[in-house]
Amino acid sequence: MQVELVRDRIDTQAITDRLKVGEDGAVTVFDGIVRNNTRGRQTLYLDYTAHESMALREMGELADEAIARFGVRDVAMVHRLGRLEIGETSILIAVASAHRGVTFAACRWLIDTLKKQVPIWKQEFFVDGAVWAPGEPFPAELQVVSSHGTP
Amino acid sequence: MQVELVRDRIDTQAITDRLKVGEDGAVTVFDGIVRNNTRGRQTLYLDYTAHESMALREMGELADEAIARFGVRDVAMVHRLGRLEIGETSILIAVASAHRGVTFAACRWLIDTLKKQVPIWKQEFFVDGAVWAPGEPFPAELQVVSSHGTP
Amino acid sequence: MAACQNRYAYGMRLRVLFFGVLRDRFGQEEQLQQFPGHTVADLLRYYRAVAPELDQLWGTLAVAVNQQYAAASLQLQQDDEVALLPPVSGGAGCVRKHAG
Amino acid sequence: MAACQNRYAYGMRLRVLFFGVLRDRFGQEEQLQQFPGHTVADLLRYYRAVAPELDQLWGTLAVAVNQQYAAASLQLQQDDEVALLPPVSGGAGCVRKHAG
Repeated sequence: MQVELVRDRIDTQAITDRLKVGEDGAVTVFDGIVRNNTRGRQTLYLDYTAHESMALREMGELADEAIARFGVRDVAMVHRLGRLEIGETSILIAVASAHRGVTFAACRWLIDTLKKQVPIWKQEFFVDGAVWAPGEPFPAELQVVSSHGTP
Repeated sequence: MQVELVRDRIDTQAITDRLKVGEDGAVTVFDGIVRNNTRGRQTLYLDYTAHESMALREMGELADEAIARFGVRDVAMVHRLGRLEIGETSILIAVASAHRGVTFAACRWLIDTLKKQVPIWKQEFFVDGAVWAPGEPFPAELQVVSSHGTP
Repeated sequence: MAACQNRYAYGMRLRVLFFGVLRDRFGQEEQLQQFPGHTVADLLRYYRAVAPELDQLWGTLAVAVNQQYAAASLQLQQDDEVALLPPVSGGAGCVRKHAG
Repeated sequence: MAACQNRYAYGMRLRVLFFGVLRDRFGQEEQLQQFPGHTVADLLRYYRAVAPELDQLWGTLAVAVNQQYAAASLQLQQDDEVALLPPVSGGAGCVRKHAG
């Protein structure tokens, strides 16, 4: 199981090559890449920051849960931090197993869950300034403040 | 759109790099690899053959249909033929689009459909001989002979 | 008169390709010089009579004529390329465990 | 007697980390030397009173204590690391179009 936060270019080929073993028949890979536009505005670049120790722990727990829940053999999850240019990979998730169905399901679940609860934030830089991406709402059980506004 | 049959190693990184453009936010990749066992027997290697001209036409039509049906931006589909060793990639399918949901759905549909109707066959070599893999039954509309046995 | 009703009264020339397990029995291809039938179904019946021992396989085939899947009723033409296709097994290493 | 009921009667020392949009207002972190409250909810109320202008953001946060998501009722301890977390936006470039 490879779970990492990195600051350099993510090498998809090396990660998937390292993941595969003889009994695998399928690897499904999700490659999240920096788009040239955000909500209709032209993006110059992005900057990702994380609560690093916590993000690593959360990612490791998600990988464990994916293996247990979907019965896949192994998972690699690598997120890049710092400044990323258009077209670069921000997140790579690779899931290997003997059969393909579970690799698709686990990979999809991992990216969907990561985007809701792994503490990583994205700042978007435009020609006329920067904004923090709005983010996905936390699952209700993680959000501290009740909807009427008092903790 | 890249649709190919090749006899050399499939370079996943090169194919996905070539596929991506600025407006893409997600690439889902399915990497089908040669397992070290088949129905419980230890596999030495595989040999893939195709009705090549027809397989290329079928793959091109599936790629077109995936783009139309799922609204993804682009698709790459490369199948390798000839002798493949354990751990090597036999099929690579990569789907790029702005958003991830459709890339998962289209990629899954492409591999499932390819395995049922693209004319490629696999011969499995074991220590004590070779067999043609049983294959997936054709969809009823492609099968020529009715179930009671007379064409 | 017979020649007017059917240009190929003495049979038509077909190129027949074999794939997968059929290659073990028939080789890669053969040229039929004077095939006496008319349709895809006729051609399948012909080969079935040649190799009845392949048994259940005959009930699982698809046929492509000039690289397109064809129905049993399709009329064959002089110089058609006809491919006999067993269930396909391309893609990944993970075939479901069903009877061969 | 008060000291027996609460070891930190004069407040406890906390390390508070800020992320995402909260960094624009509070910086990366601060050390609270004598935080007078007891729970995660108390700490959130404290910062909310400092920066009421952040408004709706306060209703969307999660809090981690020592790298674990924490409930509002969790009792804080001396030297805890508390992180205030706005909705996360890691992963791919494809955020659904909802209001910021």
